[in-house]
Amino acid sequence: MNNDYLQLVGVSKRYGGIAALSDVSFSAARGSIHAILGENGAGKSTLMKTLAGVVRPDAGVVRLDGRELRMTGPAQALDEGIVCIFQELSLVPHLSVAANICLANPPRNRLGLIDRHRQNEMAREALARIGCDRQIDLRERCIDLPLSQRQIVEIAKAVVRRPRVLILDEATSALTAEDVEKVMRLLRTLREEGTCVLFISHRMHEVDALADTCSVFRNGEHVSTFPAGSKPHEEIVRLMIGRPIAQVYPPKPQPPAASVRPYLQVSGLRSGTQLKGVELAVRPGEIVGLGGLDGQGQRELMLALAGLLRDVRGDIRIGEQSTPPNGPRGGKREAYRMALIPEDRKTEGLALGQSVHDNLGVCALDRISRWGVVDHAAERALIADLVKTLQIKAPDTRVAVSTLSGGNQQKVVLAKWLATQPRLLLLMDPTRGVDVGTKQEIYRLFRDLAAKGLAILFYSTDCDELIGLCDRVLVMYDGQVRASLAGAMLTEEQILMNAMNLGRRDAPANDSRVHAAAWECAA
Amino acid sequence: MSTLAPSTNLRSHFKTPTGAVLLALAALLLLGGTLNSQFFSPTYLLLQLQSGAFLGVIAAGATLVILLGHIDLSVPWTLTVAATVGTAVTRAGGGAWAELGPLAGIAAGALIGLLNGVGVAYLRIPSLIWTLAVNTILLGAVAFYAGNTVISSEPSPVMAALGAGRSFGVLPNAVLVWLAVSAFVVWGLRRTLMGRYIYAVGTREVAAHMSGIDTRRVILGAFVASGVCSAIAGLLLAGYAGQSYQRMGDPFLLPGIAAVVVGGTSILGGRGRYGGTVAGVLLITLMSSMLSLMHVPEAVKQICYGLVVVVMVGLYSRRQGG
Amino acid sequence: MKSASIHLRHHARTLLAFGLLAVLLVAFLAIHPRGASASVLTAWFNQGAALALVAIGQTLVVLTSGIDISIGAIMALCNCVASVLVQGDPLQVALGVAAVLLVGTLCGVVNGMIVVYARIQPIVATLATGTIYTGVALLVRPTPGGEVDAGLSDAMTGTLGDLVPTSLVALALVVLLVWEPLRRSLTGRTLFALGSAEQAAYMSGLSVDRAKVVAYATAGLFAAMAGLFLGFQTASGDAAIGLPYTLNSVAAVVLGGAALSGGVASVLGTIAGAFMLRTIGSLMFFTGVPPLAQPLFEGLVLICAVALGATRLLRIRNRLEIFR
Amino acid sequence: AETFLPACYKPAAGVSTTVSYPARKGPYRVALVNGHTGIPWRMQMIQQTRAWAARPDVAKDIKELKVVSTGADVASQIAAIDNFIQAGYDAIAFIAVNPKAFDAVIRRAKKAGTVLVSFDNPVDSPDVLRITPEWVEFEGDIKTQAVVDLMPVKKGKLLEVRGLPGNSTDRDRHAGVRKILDKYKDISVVEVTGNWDTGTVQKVVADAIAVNGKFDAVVCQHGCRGVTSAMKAANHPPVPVGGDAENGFVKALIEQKIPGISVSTSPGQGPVAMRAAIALLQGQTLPSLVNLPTPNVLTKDMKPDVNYFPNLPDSYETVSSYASCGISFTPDEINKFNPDNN
Ligand SMILES: Nc1ncnc2c1ncn2[C@@H]1O[C@H](COP(=O)(O)OP(=O)(O)OP(=O)(O)O)[C@@H](O)[C@H]1O
Ligand SMILES: Nc1ncnc2c1ncn2[C@@H]1O[C@H](COP(=O)(O)OP(=O)(O)OP(=O)(O)O)[C@@H](O)[C@H]1O
Ligand SMILES: O[C@@H]1[C@@H](O)[C@H](O)OC[C@H]1O
Ligand SMILES: [Mg+2]
Ligand SMILES: [Mg+2]
Repeated sequence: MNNDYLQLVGVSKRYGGIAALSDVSFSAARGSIHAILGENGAGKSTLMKTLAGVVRPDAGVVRLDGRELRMTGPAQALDEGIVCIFQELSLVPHLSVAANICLANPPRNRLGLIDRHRQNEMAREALARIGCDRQIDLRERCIDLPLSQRQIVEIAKAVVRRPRVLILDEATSALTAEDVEKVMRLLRTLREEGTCVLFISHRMHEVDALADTCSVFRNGEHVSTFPAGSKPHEEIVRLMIGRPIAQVYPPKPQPPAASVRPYLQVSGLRSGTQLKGVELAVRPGEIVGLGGLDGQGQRELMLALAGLLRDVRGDIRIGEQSTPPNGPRGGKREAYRMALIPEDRKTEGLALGQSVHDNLGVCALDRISRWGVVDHAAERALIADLVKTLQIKAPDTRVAVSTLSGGNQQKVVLAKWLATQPRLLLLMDPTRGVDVGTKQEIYRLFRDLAAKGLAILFYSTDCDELIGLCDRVLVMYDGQVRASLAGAMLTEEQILMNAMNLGRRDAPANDSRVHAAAWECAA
Repeated sequence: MSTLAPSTNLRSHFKTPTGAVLLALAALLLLGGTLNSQFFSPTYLLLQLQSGAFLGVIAAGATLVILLGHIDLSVPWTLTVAATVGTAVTRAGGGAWAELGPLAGIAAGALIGLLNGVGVAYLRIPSLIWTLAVNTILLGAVAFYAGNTVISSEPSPVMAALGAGRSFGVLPNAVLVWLAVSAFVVWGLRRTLMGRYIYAVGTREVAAHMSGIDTRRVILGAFVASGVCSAIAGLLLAGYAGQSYQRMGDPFLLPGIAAVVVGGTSILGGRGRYGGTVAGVLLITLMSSMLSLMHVPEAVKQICYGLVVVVMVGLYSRRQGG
Repeated sequence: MKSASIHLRHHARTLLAFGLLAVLLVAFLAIHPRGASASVLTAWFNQGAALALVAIGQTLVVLTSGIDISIGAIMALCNCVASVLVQGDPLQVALGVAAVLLVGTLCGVVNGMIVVYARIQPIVATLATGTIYTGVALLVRPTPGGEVDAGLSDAMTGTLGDLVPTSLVALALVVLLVWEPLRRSLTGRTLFALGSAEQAAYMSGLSVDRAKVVAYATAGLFAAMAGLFLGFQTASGDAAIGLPYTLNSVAAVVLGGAALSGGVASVLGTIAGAFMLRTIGSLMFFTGVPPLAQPLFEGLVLICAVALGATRLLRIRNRLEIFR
Repeated sequence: AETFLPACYKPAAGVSTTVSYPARKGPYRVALVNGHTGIPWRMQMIQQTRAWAARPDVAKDIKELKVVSTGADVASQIAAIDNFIQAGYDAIAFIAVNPKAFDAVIRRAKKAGTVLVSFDNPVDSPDVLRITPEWVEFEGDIKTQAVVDLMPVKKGKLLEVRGLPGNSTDRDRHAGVRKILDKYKDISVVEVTGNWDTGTVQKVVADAIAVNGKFDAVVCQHGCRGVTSAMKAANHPPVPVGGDAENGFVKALIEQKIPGISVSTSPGQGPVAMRAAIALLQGQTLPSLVNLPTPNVLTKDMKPDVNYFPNLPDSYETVSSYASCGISFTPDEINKFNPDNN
């Protein structure tokens, strides 16, 4: 086995004052799965983008199979067989699935025109390799697919290029549990075939399940490389964030008494085909998790509570109000005091082109204004306070928020809403793509907020954090809350059983599904 | 080191769009002045300010709309409608009520802005096409109305005083109006919620909506402001020309947009400063005046005009692209 | 069954455009004293052909999420060049036609280069180049005039076998020979891809920059054809015809169902849109709309057609989709 | 040959060809195809044509009068004419948006036997009746010459305010100005472009005054109210000004005591053209190119409610008649279709 199949020597990249990569040397072998670890902003994506020809390094060389590569853009990297699945999806929304899979190298006929028929065959084959050819229609446009299927298409698009080096930059973050399993099988097959797989994930259990080798990055530097499983998690975390983490999850206090009037109470909530009579209640001081397999109505529920869906029936009581607010703006009103942290921070959470300052202020600006005139001094004070409380790492609040690392961007989204002093927080997967260290800070923050009397409804795709953080977890299945688990009942098994709507004593109907979901929870 | 500081400071200043336009403006003046010393005369320069004022007021409204990433192509006939309504009501009111005229004109502008805003913000029709359609309707409405009714085209005393008069015998009142509008826009963009929201919505509307901003109202507001600006310009122009007349707005559409983008505001929205717009207005006004006085053929004038826009905007975008 | 429904969904806007056009055309023919005849249809077709060509060009650019404000000016310039060069013996005429098409394409290439390499927003870049092209057109032809080969003109604006308007056949041929191959090539796919998601197209290894230049160049080519056709119709050149064509081309593209945000556009829809606009104007020929109210009537019909785009809002369930 | 109403329809200098068609029985279906919209002159022309056609002695010959404005697009105008030809109209009068563009449609009209009358901005084709002011004479022999005659001494600086660049009318009118001024070597000329638009004219004239100081005379094509306004604003002494016949300009000549001349194309051209069309249908003969008389009046001869109208809007065209053509209107008649006429 060639250990130096892919080799980077002395690679550096600066963005203004920030060294995203400094003098990084690193190599990976053929036929192996190599995990890249590091906290947010460690430079992982920058490294991968360098390999993919998207970022041009200030210094250093990249070698593949001993040959030095000169790359002027992604096209060259792809020609070399380096295929990257980026953190931001790179599908074309208005093209068909087939066209997306064969996007840049479609089969062509004698006239040089795209051969639709062969293109469809190729695409079908690629999906078949993942095992998803039956659930995705090749003619459907990607914009009409759910997020999880889009990610499958993205992976198929990489597979079809027969990569020599395959890079996955948090490419599994939006997959359903069963699809994650399929993708892992695929990656193992590719490894057998000699592909060099580089794999970035903030989920340690995925790393444990897949990686042969791990490399840790910190502050743009390559810290260490070691065989997977050779170091305990605590050690890896210490390498990543430079300090040990004693405990990821804060301790859970006594839950509020049942007599406390819920701040959010929902009954018989229905909407379209996705919500079929949801019942739930969240009390002040309580963190309630929302779990289940992907696509069981969790997202719709959150959107319905925020007043973003149109045809909603049933009772929703928030504070003293008996109807949901009319969108996020209504939610800010005194009568509701609620905040929705959206799932997609790059498009919905942040105005990426604006500064950190402008993003942080935007939600609470009306609170520090009189007659529509903003109090600048109050605004500055507020923002300084937010940066401090949430420990947002930015060189300056005037820089564009797009230049912050993912975790810090997520903190900005949280901070801008906390500035409105909400009493109900609706969180949609707020830790996706956030590193352990930051996660820990964020969990603490949620706990502190709850202690101050906030009611928190927390939707997550990560079973582990539901158990670790929440007082109670509601499991959804087919548009309904099927179970409310707390205390001793709050275990992976229980979540799983309910997520698949299996009675406690029933035998699992489908082995592989249980297996897949079980794996997702096994941290 | 300390002696270097001011010059680097100065240089960095000229790297901003506003600075670059001012530089171009100075160069233009110098060039023109060497060809004909009269270009330096205060009378001439004040006249440029005077005619720049009409374009300036229009460009102020256009800046707000462009900062949102939208565009208002109804400017020409909004301006004409406002002037027509203004003069017609002046006559109908008569005497003491004559000044209802300009008020009615501004109300008409606001109403048209409202129509634009409703189409763009609430019906979600692309502004380029909606405001174009509105412009066509306004043309039709004015032609129909003016062709069927004997109406006065005489401006009210206030319109005449603001459009054509001068304060202290020198400073054109139109320039004062432009200054007032500018002050209001600068203050609005910097200090008010509306201004801050305009930048947020212009950067990314969904994100703004998810942050609890009523983005539709912001868009509506900007279009109303743009309509009012066009109306003010129309009323001033009617005062200046001593009459309202059809097609009086046509010469302002493209220069209005050009002034904003030459001033460094991104046509995609979210980025730009009002100071740049003011500089852009001055540059464009002065350039077209000088070219026509030097009797450059229309063809060459057009070519110069296009080149200036390409070069100026190209300069900024290269810099931003890094 | 499902395949048919997917097709229907993907082509819904184009179908809607043709539906509207059909309604307008039927109304027009119904009030026309002569009703439907080859010569009425030829006049109708000739009236819309130039706009349809310009609008096809505009479609290509809109597809890339750009816009070409100079397209009318290119058309005017080409019209002027045609009035100088498209005359004489058949060879000279052929060379003249080639030169006109080349001029248009070159203007388009310049636009593309400025957009790609100077990184100026398309609307601004073409606003500027548009005034430049108008200036050049005025240099070529300071006042309207010149001539265009009469034989070719008559052939192109006439009827084939007393049955089909030549312009219809020509338009169909152009779409088939220029647009279809382009659409089915990798460059064509890149156009769709980059308009829909430029970053993704670039990251996937598509030559985004080249495709953009091709889009503007092809737009210039279509504008040239439009200028040429107008030359056939008027046997002369005129530098001042540009602006209304530019604005109407954008309107036609939108009426044809394209999204100005890019990635979604259909050339057939655009053609329907162009003829819709023309028919709106023609509708007044024989109706009782009082002459002074005609422009108002035209504006009202246009704004209603445009407002039809808002019906999409009624189908939206998730409020965030209105921002798409 | 004997031509129809020769006092009105005078052949242009050097034109001896005539136009005639076989007579056909009335009443006729006639159409008026206008180009540009949103210009008062054109609006008034349409109103006058309709007012004239409604007169009982005229109405008996007209079965139907259709009026269409197509805007600036030449393809639309050609299609409009084609449509009226198709629909079997007897005669079509039109103002061309471009003088060179109509050869093909003229041939089609000929084939179909439709009578075409081109007026105001006429086409360049000898095959149709063309009725137009003689622009060189209009701008030169009449307007410029009058201005020069009004100058106390025939020297100094004259400001020429031109029209829309690229328009053939602008070219012809400029030629008229040159023709006269070439005879006066001591008069230097400053040219500016006013686009026939009052606001633009005012701006460029103001700029020209600021840069050049005082002028000794001004010749302006159209939008000339801008000249008087700019002179007033700059406290320019009242020097001779030649301009158009819009009410606002004429009033300003009086109010500002400017010696000058108002020269008009009169929207009465609409009825004049329509009358010629009907004469042709009745089998009459007309010269192929008719130059209309050019109404004009010097400031010293102007009278209220004849040459200018204190109570009408500035955009009103003061000259609406062609006396020698038997066509005259009062403002009230022009606007009689209007309910809210005051
Ligand atoms: N385009 C850019 N402009 C400026 N700074 C940037 C840019 N891209 C990345 N950075 C900075 O470079 C550093 C490394 O970023 P990178 O995206 O590689 O981190 P990462 O390890 O992928 O983090 P995450 O886990 O959050 O995805 C960060 O500090 C980031 O702020
Ligand atoms: N059979 C197919 N398989 C995959 N994608 C398709 C298929 N047909 C159409 N598409 C996709 O659907 C979208 C619309 O294609 P469209 O129907 O316009 O193509 P077309 O050439 O008209 O098809 P056809 O050959 O069926 O007439 C495009 O994104 C195209 O890639
Ligand atoms: O003849 C001209 C007419 O065509 C135009 O519309 O208005 C002014 C007149 O001089
Ligand atoms: Mg990353
Ligand atoms: Mg098809």
